[in-house]
Amino acid sequence: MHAGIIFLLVIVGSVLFHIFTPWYWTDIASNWGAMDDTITLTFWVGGGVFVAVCLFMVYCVFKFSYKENRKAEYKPEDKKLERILTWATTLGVAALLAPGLIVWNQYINVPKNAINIDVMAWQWGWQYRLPGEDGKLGSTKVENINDNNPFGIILEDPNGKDDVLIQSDVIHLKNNRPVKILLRSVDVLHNWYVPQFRAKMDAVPGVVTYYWFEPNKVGEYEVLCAEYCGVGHYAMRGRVFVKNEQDYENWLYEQETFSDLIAKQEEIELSQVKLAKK
Amino acid sequence: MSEPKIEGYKFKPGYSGMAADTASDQTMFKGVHWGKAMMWIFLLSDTFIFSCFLISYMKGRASTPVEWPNPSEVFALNAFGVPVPLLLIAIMTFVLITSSGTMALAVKYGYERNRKMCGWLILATALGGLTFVGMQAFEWSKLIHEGVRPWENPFGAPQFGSFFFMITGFHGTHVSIGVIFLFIYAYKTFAGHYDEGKRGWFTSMKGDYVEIEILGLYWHFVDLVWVFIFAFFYLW
Amino acid sequence: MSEAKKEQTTTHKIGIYLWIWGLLFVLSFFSYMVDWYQFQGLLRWSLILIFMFLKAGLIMAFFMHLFWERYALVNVLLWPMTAIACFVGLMVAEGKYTLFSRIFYFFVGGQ
Amino acid sequence: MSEDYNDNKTIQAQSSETISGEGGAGVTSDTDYVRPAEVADQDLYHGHSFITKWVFCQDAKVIGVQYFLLATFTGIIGLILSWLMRLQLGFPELAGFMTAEHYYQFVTMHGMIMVVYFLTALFLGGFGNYLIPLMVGARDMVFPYVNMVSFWMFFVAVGVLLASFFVPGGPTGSGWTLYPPQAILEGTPGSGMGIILMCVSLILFVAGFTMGGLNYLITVLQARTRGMTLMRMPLTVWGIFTATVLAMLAFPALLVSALMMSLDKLLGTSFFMPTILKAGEVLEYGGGTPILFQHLFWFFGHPEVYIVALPAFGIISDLISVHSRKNIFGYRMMVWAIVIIGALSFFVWAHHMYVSGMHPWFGFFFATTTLIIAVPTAMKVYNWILTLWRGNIRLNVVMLWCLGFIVTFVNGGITGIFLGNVTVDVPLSDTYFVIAHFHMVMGIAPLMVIMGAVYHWFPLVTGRMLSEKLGKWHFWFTFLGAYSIYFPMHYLGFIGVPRRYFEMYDSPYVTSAVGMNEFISTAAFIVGAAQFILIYNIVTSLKIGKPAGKNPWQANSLEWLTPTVPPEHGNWGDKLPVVHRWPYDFSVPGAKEDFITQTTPPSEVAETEVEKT
Repeated sequence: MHAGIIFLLVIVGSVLFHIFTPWYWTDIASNWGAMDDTITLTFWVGGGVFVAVCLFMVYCVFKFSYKENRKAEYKPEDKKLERILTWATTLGVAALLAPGLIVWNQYINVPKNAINIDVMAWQWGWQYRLPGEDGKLGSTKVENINDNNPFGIILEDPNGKDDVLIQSDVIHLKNNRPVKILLRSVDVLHNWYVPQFRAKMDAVPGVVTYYWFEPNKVGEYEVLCAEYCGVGHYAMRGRVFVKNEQDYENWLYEQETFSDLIAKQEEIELSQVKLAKK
Repeated sequence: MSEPKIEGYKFKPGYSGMAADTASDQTMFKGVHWGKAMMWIFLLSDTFIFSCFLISYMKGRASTPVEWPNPSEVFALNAFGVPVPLLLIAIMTFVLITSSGTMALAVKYGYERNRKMCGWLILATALGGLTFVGMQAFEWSKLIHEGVRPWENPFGAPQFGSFFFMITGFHGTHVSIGVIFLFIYAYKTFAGHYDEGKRGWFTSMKGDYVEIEILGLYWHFVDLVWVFIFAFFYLW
Repeated sequence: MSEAKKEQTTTHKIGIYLWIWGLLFVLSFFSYMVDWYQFQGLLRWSLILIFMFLKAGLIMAFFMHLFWERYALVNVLLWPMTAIACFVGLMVAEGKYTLFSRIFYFFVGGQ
Repeated sequence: MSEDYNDNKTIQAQSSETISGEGGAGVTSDTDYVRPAEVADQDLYHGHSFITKWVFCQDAKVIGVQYFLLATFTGIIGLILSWLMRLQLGFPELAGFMTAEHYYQFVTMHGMIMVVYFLTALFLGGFGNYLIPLMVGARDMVFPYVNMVSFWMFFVAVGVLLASFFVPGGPTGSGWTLYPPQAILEGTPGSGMGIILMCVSLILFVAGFTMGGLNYLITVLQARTRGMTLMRMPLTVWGIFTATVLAMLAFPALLVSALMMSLDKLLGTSFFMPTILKAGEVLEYGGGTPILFQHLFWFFGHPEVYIVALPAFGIISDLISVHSRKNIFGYRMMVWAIVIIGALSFFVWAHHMYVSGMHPWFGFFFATTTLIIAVPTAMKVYNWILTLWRGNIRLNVVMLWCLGFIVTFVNGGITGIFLGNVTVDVPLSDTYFVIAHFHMVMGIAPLMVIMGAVYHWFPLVTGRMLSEKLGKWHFWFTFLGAYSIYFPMHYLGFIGVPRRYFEMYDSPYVTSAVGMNEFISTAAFIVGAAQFILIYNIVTSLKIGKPAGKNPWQANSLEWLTPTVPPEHGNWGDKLPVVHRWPYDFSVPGAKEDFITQTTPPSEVAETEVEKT
């Protein structure tokens, strides 16, 4: 009998743990409240089933544990009960699935006004590229990447000239403006993940993947790599600042564009040539 | 093969027969020898291997922006000074189908307990298979000579060579294993192991002509895979 | 090892094998002709696939005796192919998507 | 012919499913009639020397035990690796000897060992070999020689796997999923010999397993005894059988992906390798797609989950039924659920890849198929607890493991609905939630089944009972410990702690988790150590355990009905058993005892009200 009591305590303990847990998700800072809602929904439905099934089991243990003179019921099948359970489960599952699919549809369709951000990942770090005034990012090629062209932008592409290059793992985002994260990796799989934004997607070398979100809370957040990428995986962090429009514009103004970079390098080369001549 | 007779069991045709067979005791595949059932299931598993190879090939080829070499030209052969597309491949296909035919007849004669005929046909099949492997070796050496490597080739996408060598190599391995067994079985047939029910060397199972059919299944499967490789690799 | 009862194995007339054999040669010849005449596009694809499946079907049905086997065996062997079909279908979509995203982002510029 | 052939009594209730008279014209009135054997009795090779009897043995039971022992041995290695990992996570200050390289190597080898070399080998190779021939009433597997080779291939595969610990660079540290490109690039531990040996070992395992799998399938399909229809097989056999089908069709994908990755590594092909910039240099790769590997891997990997789960489902059904003295509720539905889950498992693989950057539309397809699987799985759970309902539950150690299984499996199954549903998966994937989920559902839950099965069948294998008292200690330590490892771990996932992090540093939202990590690690040490109670129990019980005698649990299925306990080579003595009913006739009204064995002919229990036969 004590077995039943312990199992009961496990169930009650699980529920209490859930109620009083200090460990729960971080405050959401993006538009994906719908994801939290689907989780909550699944939690209530799933948790309800878990508790119900386990309590039923415990009840059976109390009620039907072995007695010499009792004979168990003999009932191989109960078509009606099985049918009811099947349909009820199907209904429940469908109710969980439908919101999931609806939110996924939003997740893969990016709003028109989203700012493209090229997130370039390598072992083990991040850097970012924003479109310039034309709102377009230049095409890139892994082979082009070198010290003078850290993003491998194709030089002939006119869209690339005004791209804003951020050669650091700190990125600033404008509050309440959707961003489309274009993920690009030059070596292995990575995943640009900020827990508070809820969204994530792998960066896959050889292709560009994307997802989008709309930050809606000013603040500083930590970027984590969420796809195992080798021995430095755990150290592959970055930071995101979500800022108000004015602060964001100020920050953006200070950043270097690709043509700035080229000009600077040409200057350096020129001075070197001069030095060599002397 | 066709309806066996089983004491106390009445065969039904079609899907009702399938239901009855499945619901019956002892065996699901009525009258099918254990070894034959095993070979079928093994071939099913092997089908999944080749399917995965071909699916990877399809995915790899479909997703490369680099131009894929035109197989019609790559595998062309000069006959009398004229480049004939896929000449060698066509001959290989014909050889393999021929050997498949001889194998089918060998199975037939095996069941008719015609030892000589069965043996010679198996031997013919083995020679067909050997010819095929030889021609494949020739084709490989020709391509290697032209600079095709698993990691690169002068014609276009590097995956061309990788998939070509891997898939035909895997198929060729199957053919080679088949040829070895064909020779062994030819010997065993001529020596009369299947007539006497002599026990096998390793497995100590009693010999029976059904083994010819089992080997036949394998051999036809190799031919079957080649049909798919021919269509997807050489014609696409 | 069990010995299946032997007396039941009937064999088929040699004519059927020769017929199928001939048919396979003809079909192989046809599929070779697809390349010889350099059909392109959808026509090429449909011809390749038709000849391929016909040949495969003939080999399985007659050389491998599947035509004469009981449905229990035939169904067990053919149903798993739906998983392959699903895999093929999805990988066609995936291949196209990969190619699209490569061309779109690395050549066109992703706009 | 059955010895009861001339007995002409009839039973009261008879469903249309009885095979008597199904094909035998003119004998329909005779209820005990079972048609004669279709195939001649199997002729077996009986070993005489020590080597042929115990080492290169062709007896499926010995092979089963060999599989069991070797799998357990690798499992213990996996356990030790998990201790080391937990030491790092909970008490990094004590794990100063461990570098990040080591940690990732331990993670990888722990995962691979537990999933493939421990659980798969144990369920299919161990329980499959031992139980299938006994439960379907065969003398042995149909190809004993091939079966023997299968085990020795597995042996070599394990050898190669363990050898990778001793090569330069150590074993691979690319995670058990072995995703390229990082699996074969510098920057991942063991990207040299380690990954090659891993691929070789997997290929060997697949080859060996195929040999064994063919045996299991053909034995179930073609070598059942007289009267044993598919719908009279114990669910254990159904589970192992369906899992083997999955293995035969899913392992090819693993074989192909392992082969292609070895070629990428050894020959420099670019199947999975796009253009890669490494340390400022462009590598000689180009044009491949890493996602292809993921598709191939999960086309294997998802069925693999069910390769572990389905035998567990089957075994637990039998254990619950026997020990609650009640027929399994809804047998037919249980069988169909197993088959449907097995079939569907080939259409859901990419739910492991929702955030992998595959075609975005796949999310709709795979979320739908995945959640469809939840329905038959839920039905199985209902049927287990409905079997307990109005049963006569013996609360012995075996039953405790069953109850533990139900709790952990339902818990893990529910979190599976989180992860299968595409949007819900996005925030949770690649976090500790995933780790908690799959450990609960395919780590702990199958482990509960294995333990239950060990306590249940130990008397059959050795002829002696295990100690109940030690068993109860073992159970409570394991169950409570494991539950308190993995239940709180879900909440780490909610916070957003990613998987495969050697160290969290001082990320603002995880500092609060330090205490939890310490707690989890402590629990893990205790649970691991508790397993040695079982080993002690087994070792001592071999000598001093209570003699079991025949059929100690009063079960119905054939394995308990052999002429000798433990069964000898050939299992059945002179005469194969003849089966007259399903294995779940417990507590049938009107019967003298509360069980009717499968071999009891209807005429002997004519006064009972049997519903299903």
